[in-house]
Amino acid sequence: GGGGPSTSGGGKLSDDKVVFGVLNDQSGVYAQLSGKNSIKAVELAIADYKAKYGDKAVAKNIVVEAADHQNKPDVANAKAAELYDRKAVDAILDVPTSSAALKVADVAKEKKKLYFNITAATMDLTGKSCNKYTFHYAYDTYMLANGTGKTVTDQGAKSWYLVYPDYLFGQDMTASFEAAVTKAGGKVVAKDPAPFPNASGDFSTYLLKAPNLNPKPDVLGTMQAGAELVALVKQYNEFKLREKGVGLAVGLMFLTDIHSLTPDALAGTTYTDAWYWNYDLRNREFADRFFQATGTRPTFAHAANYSAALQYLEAVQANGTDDADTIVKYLEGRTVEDVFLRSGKIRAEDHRVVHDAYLAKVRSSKEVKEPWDYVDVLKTIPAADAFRAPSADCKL
Amino acid sequence: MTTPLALVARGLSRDFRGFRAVDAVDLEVAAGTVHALVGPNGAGKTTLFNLLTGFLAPTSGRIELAGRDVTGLPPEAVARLGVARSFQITSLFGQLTSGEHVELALQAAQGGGWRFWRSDKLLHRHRPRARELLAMVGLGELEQSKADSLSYGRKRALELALALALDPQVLLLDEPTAGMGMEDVERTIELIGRVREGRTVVMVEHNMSVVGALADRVTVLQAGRVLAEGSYEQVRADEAVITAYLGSGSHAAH
Amino acid sequence: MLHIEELSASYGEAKVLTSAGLSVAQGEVATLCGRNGAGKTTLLRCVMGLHPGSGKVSLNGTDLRGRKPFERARLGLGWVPDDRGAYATLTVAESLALPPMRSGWSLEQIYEAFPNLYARRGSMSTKLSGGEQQMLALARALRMGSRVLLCDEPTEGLSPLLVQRVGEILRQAKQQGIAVLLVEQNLHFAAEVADSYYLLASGRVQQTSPADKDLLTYLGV
Amino acid sequence: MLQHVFNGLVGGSFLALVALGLAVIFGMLRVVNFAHGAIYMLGAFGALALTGEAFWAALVVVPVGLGLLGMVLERTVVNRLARLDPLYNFLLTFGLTLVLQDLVKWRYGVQSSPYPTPAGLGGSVDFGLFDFPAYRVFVLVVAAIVCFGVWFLLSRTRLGLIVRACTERPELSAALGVNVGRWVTPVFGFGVALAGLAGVLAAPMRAVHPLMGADLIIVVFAVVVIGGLGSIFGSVAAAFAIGVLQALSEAYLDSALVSQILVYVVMAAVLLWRPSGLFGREESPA
Amino acid sequence: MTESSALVAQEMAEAERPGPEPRGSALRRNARWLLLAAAVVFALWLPFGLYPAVAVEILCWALFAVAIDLLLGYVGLMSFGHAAFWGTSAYATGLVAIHWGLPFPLAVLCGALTATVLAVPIGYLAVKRTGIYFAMVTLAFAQMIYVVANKWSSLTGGENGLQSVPRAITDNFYFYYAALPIVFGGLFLAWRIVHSPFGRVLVAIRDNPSRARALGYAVHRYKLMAFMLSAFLAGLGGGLFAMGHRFVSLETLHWTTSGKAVIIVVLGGIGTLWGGPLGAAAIVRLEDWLSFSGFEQIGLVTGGIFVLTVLLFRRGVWGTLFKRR
Ligand SMILES: Nc1ncnc2c1ncn2[C@@H]1O[C@H](COP(=O)(O)OP(=O)(O)OP(=O)(O)O)[C@@H](O)[C@H]1O
Ligand SMILES: Nc1ncnc2c1ncn2[C@@H]1O[C@H](COP(=O)(O)OP(=O)(O)OP(=O)(O)O)[C@@H](O)[C@H]1O
Ligand SMILES: [Mg+2]
Ligand SMILES: [Mg+2]
Repeated sequence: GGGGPSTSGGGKLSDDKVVFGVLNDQSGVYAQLSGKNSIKAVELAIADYKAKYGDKAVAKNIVVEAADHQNKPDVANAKAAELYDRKAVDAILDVPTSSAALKVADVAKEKKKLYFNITAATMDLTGKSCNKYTFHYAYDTYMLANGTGKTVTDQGAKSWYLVYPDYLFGQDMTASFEAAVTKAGGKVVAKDPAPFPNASGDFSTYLLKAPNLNPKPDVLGTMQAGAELVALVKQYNEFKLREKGVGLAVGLMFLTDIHSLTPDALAGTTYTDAWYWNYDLRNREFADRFFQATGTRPTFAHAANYSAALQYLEAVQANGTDDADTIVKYLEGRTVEDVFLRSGKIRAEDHRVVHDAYLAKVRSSKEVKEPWDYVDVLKTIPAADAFRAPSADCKL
Repeated sequence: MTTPLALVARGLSRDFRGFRAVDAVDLEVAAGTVHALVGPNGAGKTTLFNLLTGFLAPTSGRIELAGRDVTGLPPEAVARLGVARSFQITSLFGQLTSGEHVELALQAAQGGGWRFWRSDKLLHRHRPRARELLAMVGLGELEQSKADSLSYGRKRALELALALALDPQVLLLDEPTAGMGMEDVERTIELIGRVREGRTVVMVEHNMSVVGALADRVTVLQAGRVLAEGSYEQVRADEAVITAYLGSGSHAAH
Repeated sequence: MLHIEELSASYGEAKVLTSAGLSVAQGEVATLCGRNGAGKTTLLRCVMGLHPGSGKVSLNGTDLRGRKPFERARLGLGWVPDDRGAYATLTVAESLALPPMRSGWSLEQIYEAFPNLYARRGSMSTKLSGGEQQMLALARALRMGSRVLLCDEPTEGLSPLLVQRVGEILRQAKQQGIAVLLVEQNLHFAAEVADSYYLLASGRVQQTSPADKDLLTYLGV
Repeated sequence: MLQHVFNGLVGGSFLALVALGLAVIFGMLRVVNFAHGAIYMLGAFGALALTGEAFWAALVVVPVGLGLLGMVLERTVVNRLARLDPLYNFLLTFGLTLVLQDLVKWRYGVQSSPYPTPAGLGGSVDFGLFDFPAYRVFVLVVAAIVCFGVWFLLSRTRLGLIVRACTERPELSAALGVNVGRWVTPVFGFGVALAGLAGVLAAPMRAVHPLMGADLIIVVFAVVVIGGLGSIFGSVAAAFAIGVLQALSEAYLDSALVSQILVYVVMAAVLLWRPSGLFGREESPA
Repeated sequence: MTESSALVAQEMAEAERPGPEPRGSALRRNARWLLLAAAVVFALWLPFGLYPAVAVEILCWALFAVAIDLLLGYVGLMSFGHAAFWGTSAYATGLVAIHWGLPFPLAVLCGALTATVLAVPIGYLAVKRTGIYFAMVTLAFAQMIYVVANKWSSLTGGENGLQSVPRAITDNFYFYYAALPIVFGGLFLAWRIVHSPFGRVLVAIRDNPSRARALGYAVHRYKLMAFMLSAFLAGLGGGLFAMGHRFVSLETLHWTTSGKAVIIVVLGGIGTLWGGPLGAAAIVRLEDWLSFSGFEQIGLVTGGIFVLTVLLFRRGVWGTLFKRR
């Protein structure tokens, strides 16, 4: 540890300060998942950095700018450009919603500034749309599908019925899921695309169908997200599928979904999480600090925002500059470890940040001892297995 | 030699949800004549007009315009073939002035409505003719008044000017003098007398003095069927027509 | 019965009525004539409360000022509008059932007087022929049992036979003590039923008589 | 097969209730209430605010409360535009939709909120060939009763007559002695209450979130164009028919696209064949 | 001589009330030129005073609003589904630029033409209805296009949108000036249409379609033509929008996009044409400001403003400021 090796002084910072731009959804579906509390997470990272280096800190003046992209890519585009140009932002963080995330990657490439995507699931960020200045943290569709599909099949649920929202994300997820399930020796009995956007919020057709399929599936795998997931799970319970012997596995679920649906509605459901606040003491300690700052427990997105900000500051410290190219070079291929990144590595090939992931199972409300402590971590999926190998589509 | 027929209807019928408003009507209008269509209220006169001008499609039957089959053509096509009509219930463009009304009608007759790339000053070339027409129907002073603000009688006059502006071969007038004061009725009779030159006029009219003054031939409709046909005098004397339509009193019929 | 004093009304800046006045007694038919655009319709609308006008209108001694149209109708004013007022969403039978007070003619009487309406009682009022709509408008007012009828050109578009029928109906109404304010262009018809004549010109009303030469010249008869 | 048809009828119930309210308001006021979807959403949130235990209370209280809100809206804003082109009220209610949605977002966030199945309706009903969640059966029964009642009220009673007359020609109706002002407001409130009822019914089986009405309303628009907005019967019938068609296409076709665009394709066909809607009135020729 | 004859004489003497003064006195004509000059200067200055990306955005929405106003204000048809044309053109423009590498004005033109073609079937069906039905029908069709685009991800990129649309002029500041002539061209076209023989027919059709038919105007076809012209203008705007952002999202096809455009039109003033650009400037600027202000409920603000406009200033900003009635 200790001070940075670079002794060439602290004068190399652009306009003498480091500026983070947190660009995310502050009012829409991802507002709880990341939203304003992501800013708090970044501020925690700044505080930790300052506490660690004190007077030796290269970045003395660290600012956080925030903007709401409303999950609209055109807004994200304008905001990202404005953040880089006008607010002198050195690194943009967060950016949920795939289309917005991809657009911001474009902007980052053009402006030659750093961009750590945390909350978007699209694999294009490390595939055909990857670029030198973009890093993808936390999770992606492969991690989600592979984690759940493989593990649940391994645990004995061999036949699957997949229902997915009929758009790019859902299609990708389903393809990954099927691959994972098949590879683990399971079988997809049937798969149905459901209308998206689903005006009626009704999935009863598929739920009626599920127990009558031949052979009867052990588990219903759903790729729906957000409000649609909530509706589907509600109707899953209404149709009493668990009683009829069809389990439920979820492709994409966030802690905040469990919170709003109540654990009872989801009890027994398995899903893959990128991080869990009550996994171990180290996480717990971070979560407590976060709780003090925000009054709520951190989601994986918050932890990952913290981690990205921290790793960036460490890189600045190590190089004595915030020059984007220098930082990129420094980060590429580096192994990193912090509260979020366990067995973490920043892949040089595609800028995927890989780390351990977790298979989680929702508790019933009887088992919930503490607010927000909704899941049991069944299994740690090692970093090496959790993410796909670098894609040939990516040319940095 | 017989005069050519300007407008012919053969076996024309129209149903409204089981109700037969026009029932197998045969009508022959000789070119150059004024042909009056009379009959009790609800006899189907306006409906017949709507059929002849394409505003309604006939349930059965056939319509010929100067020998050409026009059955089923949309109203605008019929209009472009030289048939102009006025409406029984006034029907104008509320936001346009009288002058603009007539200009528009003149443009319709001469084409050019599609030109979105030209200035609307182009319409002004119709102005002299528009003024003439307005003066003809007694609206000379009101060229700049919006149609909405005209009184009922003047709206009727404007209706007439619009129909005339198309310079039609066949002019269909649905109660042209309804709602007009005596003075205007006289003037309208005189006007129709003037414009009939070189055209065929078919009109629906309840005012028998107008019919008497103008019509060469009268068809009486009742309950959708032709009750009688003939000259004004013939029809007037027809017993069936008297009981069904004219009534015994002569005042109202004038 | 109906008494109008100093009535004035305008559309925007254009004054149409300037202190017009007239009265109609019980059982009287008063004819109001005037050229197109003189303001006859406007006058009737003012009486009905449908157009703002200043001046005094009273019905049987009751001052109508400040009363809403529906109150005026309930006090006994019946309106036969010049556009005939047909409903696109109501059938003939429904139109006749619409007014809350139905103390006048019975349905049988109405259908007897207007067989056309009986035949078309199930169809929407706007689908009626022009003349049928006119009958319906008159029938509606009769059904309401109004004590004062405001008829705006009720014979317009009617066949001669029906014009006679309307004349009979008005005479019948007269005998029942109903007062009629008749706006009419057809002076011959008016002569059949009218007891008194008024001329509306330049926003004012003058009593006159059919013998008045000037009137006839003015109206172009 | 039968169960899918039945399921489609349940789905159609929501469309029907919302379409019905829309048609009632339109029939009376010539206003197409864009905010109808938002009201549906408010109904669901209203149920939520009263908490799950009180479902039965909510079933009554929330529609009544929303009906009152509707009446206030009618008195304060909708009414002011009554004499203008109906498009203005369409625009106004569109604006209200944005406002209502965001107000709810502000208060509840965009996450969907949980709502349990009401006590007593948690079980299933056995139909012999298949069994079906009791709550869904309940929804269908309620919707059917309400739709029939409203249709009866408006086409067979004096009330319907008066209200139709008032909306079409307020001036003339007043001159015929009808107190126009007295009717319009309650009818608007009633139409709004219907959407509210649909919302309450939706709460236990669908996701309750601020945008739940936004997409629904567009489908309902298409439905009423198909049925003929002027026709109460047409709107309701079209709603159930579309519900069933959607359910069947979801169950038997491999592409979700079909069930999604189905309603629009049907709408296009209807426009071609009968522009005024299957049960709509013909527009007059002249 | 009776009294009535005096009245008669008086009335005979009184000429009929003369009509209003002919419009467009010299003063007003001059004022119009001044206004136009001011507008041009303002448009030229805009990227200096605003973040250029925002300025570009204003241009696009201005065209979009004018397209809608052309229909709403002059044909009496309110399209609530114009996003279908805006978005379709955006996709077409983007695809053409990506796959054929056409320079941006040509790409935008291709996009606008695609929108115009799409307007044929939609318009053909929609113009069969008027008033509120028209609004609902267009809304529904637009939603259908949205669904299809979402599904057809091989072409459109689905919900990821069409990324990385190439553009030669990378700096938005210069791009603004490159786009300006297209926008002015579009605005001029709209103005020309309104003040043309065709425009006059449209007004007549709006007031009384069956009368227009009786005169021989093929009402449906005129409406369809107006619809296509409007779609073309919306397409110009959408194409520029795609080039401006250098990508296309599904959002461009969503009904909220149509809604925003309608808000802009109403705020600017229905039937004023120039109200559109004004409204666009106001709304785009406001939303930009709101998204940095930390206040999240953007719909609350724009919706609220919109409601107030409809209630209190129905004639919109332009109508209230510049139009006498
Ligand atoms: N669109 C329609 N739907 C239903 N019935 C209609 C329609 N149009 C007309 N009718 C009916 O057809 C009959 C004939 O109507 P039409 O208007 O042709 O009569 P008319 O002879 O012109 O009478 P008038 O002299 O009173 O104007 C009437 O009984 C009328 O009610
Ligand atoms: N809505 C309106 N706006 C402006 N001016 C109007 C309006 N309605 C009528 N006027 C004008 O008011 C005057 C009186 O109209 P009104 O309809 O009362 O005449 P009228 O005597 O009934 O004529 P007619 O015999 O033609 O029915 C006319 O000059 C007319 O142009
Ligand atoms: Mg007729
Ligand atoms: Mg009059």
